[in-house]
Amino acid sequence: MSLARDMMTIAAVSAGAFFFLAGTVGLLRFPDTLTRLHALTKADNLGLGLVVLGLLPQAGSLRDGFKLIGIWLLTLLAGATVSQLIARTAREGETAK
Amino acid sequence: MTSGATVFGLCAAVAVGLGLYGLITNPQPLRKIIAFNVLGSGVFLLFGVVGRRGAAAGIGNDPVPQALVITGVVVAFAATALAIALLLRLFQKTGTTTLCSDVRPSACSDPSGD
Amino acid sequence: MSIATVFEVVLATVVLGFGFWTTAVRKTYSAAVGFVAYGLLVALIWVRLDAVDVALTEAAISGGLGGVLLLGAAARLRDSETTAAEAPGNLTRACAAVLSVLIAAALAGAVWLLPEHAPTLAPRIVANAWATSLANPVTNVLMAFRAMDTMLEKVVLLLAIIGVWSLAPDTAWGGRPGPCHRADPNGVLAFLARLLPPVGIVVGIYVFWTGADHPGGAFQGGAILASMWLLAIMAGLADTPATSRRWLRCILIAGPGLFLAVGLGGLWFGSAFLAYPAAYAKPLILGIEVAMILTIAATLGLLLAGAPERSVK
Amino acid sequence: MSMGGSSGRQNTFSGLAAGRWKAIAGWRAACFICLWLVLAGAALADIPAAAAAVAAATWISLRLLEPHTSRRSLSAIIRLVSLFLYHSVAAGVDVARRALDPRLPLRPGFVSYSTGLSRGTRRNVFTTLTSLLPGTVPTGERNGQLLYHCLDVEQPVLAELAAEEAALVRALYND
Repeated sequence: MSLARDMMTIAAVSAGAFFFLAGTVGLLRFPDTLTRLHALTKADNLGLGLVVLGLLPQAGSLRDGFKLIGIWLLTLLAGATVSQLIARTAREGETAK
Repeated sequence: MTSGATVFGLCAAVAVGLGLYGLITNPQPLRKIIAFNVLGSGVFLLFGVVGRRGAAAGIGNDPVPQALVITGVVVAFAATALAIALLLRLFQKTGTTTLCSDVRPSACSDPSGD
Repeated sequence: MSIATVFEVVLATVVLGFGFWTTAVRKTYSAAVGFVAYGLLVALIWVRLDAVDVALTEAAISGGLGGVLLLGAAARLRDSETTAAEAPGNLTRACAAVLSVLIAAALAGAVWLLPEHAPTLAPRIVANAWATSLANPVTNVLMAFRAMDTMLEKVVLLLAIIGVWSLAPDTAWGGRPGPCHRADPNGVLAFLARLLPPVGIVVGIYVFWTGADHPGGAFQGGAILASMWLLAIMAGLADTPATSRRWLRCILIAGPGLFLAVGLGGLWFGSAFLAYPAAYAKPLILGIEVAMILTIAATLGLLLAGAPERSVK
Repeated sequence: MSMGGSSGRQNTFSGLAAGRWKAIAGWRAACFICLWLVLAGAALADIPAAAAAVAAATWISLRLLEPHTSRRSLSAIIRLVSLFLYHSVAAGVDVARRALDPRLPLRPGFVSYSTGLSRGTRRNVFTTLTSLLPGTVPTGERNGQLLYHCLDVEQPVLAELAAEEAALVRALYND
């Protein structure tokens, strides 16, 4: 039972790390602010979600599990709103040029 | 675990050096404030490293330096806020943030009117 | 080398990388951004040093609020960055570099030569924890064993806010601090500022309340509450109160005032200044902390808002 | 988390029956109690702090986000959540594929989308949800239309946005 849980943790956290890596590669390779924003928000949200999913089986109690999910939701909200703010500023800067 | 304390202790020592160098060589006052904060965080970390060596009685880090650092962080923030308020007022009053006394005394264009 | 040591070396290297970037980068705004990242990673070092209370303070106050302060100042001072002529000469730079390297080397040597076990006050704090019936040793030190430091630190916060306010131009004396934030009431920032503060209030009060037994406390909780207030202010949903308001001034002196009153009470009824009677230690400390969190939240928020810039009308 | 419309404070307050208003306040307070229980656990000694936290949070939430009336449907909310989860996975995979592809297959551009949602909270909920759709980032409004930046303008972005809006309306804003 504990082996299955550990396997799930390893798989999900590794997948999460992969998406973080892919997001960072996108951040470095994509050509401008707006496309880089795609890389960061999309890949990192999924990466963090997978890390949280992988840590859930290791949570000591139901409460700890909810705390982890809460962290993911708050990061999601922050990431989604901040990316819109940056996107608007970047677009206005582009049209001003 | 002690090795970790040593690693972070060396890190803190370098942070103090970096902060000191920035404090002396950066001409911008705001950069000096930032450098001073880097220096301060290095000093706080040194406290933490010494406290880590004082782990005893089931506590991982001596609570007295911890409490001192917490007060110190808040005081450092208050000092930074005061310094930045002074800087912004200087900018508002003279239109420049230079600390040199021999720079052109620009015609005091005070937007606030006093 | 164990995997933990590898992690620690990597963490220390990244922190120093950000420290270096913060010192060397040309634009002040980039330096402020670098300092925020630096502060948040230093909080991770504090976690590794088993000082979670300090980690929370470092992340919330130094990295978070301090970062906002520096970013705001850097944005407002952007136009003044043209005066590059006063950069120090090469000789000064070389001397500064030698001095910094020497001091860093001396500190590093001191760290290297530290004894394996330093003298510690931890056992005495554990032995005396019964006197306050609080389980968090750091809160015990802050609120009881070294309560004098904490009280004086509240006075420092008060002095800082008086100093900032006294920088107001004559026309704005007693007015509202900081510039007026006009954001679109239907915009995304306003949307975040409508959703997040209630959640932040629950989290802030939890962090404060749990500080009696677990890492947390009035400083960390107060910083969270202050940031929620600032979010509402920046989104244009609230405005900074005029500094001449009586209720505001009452909140600002509530923390140090109650602390001082309890301390003098200790002198009057008990044996010494700030000596809590054992039977009432916990309620007294909690009372002081409630006043303190209000004071801290208001003071941190107002320190960030800056000097009064708009007259009362 | 309940989200309300923000169409004119006075109208909303007077237009809402007192009982309905109390029900919304109670519903939000219940949410904050759950949050407290997740954070602190259930302990009798915590009641004063929990009561203060929940009361303050509910009061602030009612001040910042006015209550509104519209029917919600639980099954539609569950469908919206599963659609959202599916989209976040698809978006992450899509971006990872493009970032790691040596040819860097990008055709970035802007797309305007006209929405039927009123300005304010509803539209913000929609843009926040759609910022996690594959290949789109909302960049504000122009002439009353939402302006999206897309990684690949040849994908059926408008159809996906319309499907998302329909799911959102069914779940939360079915007046």
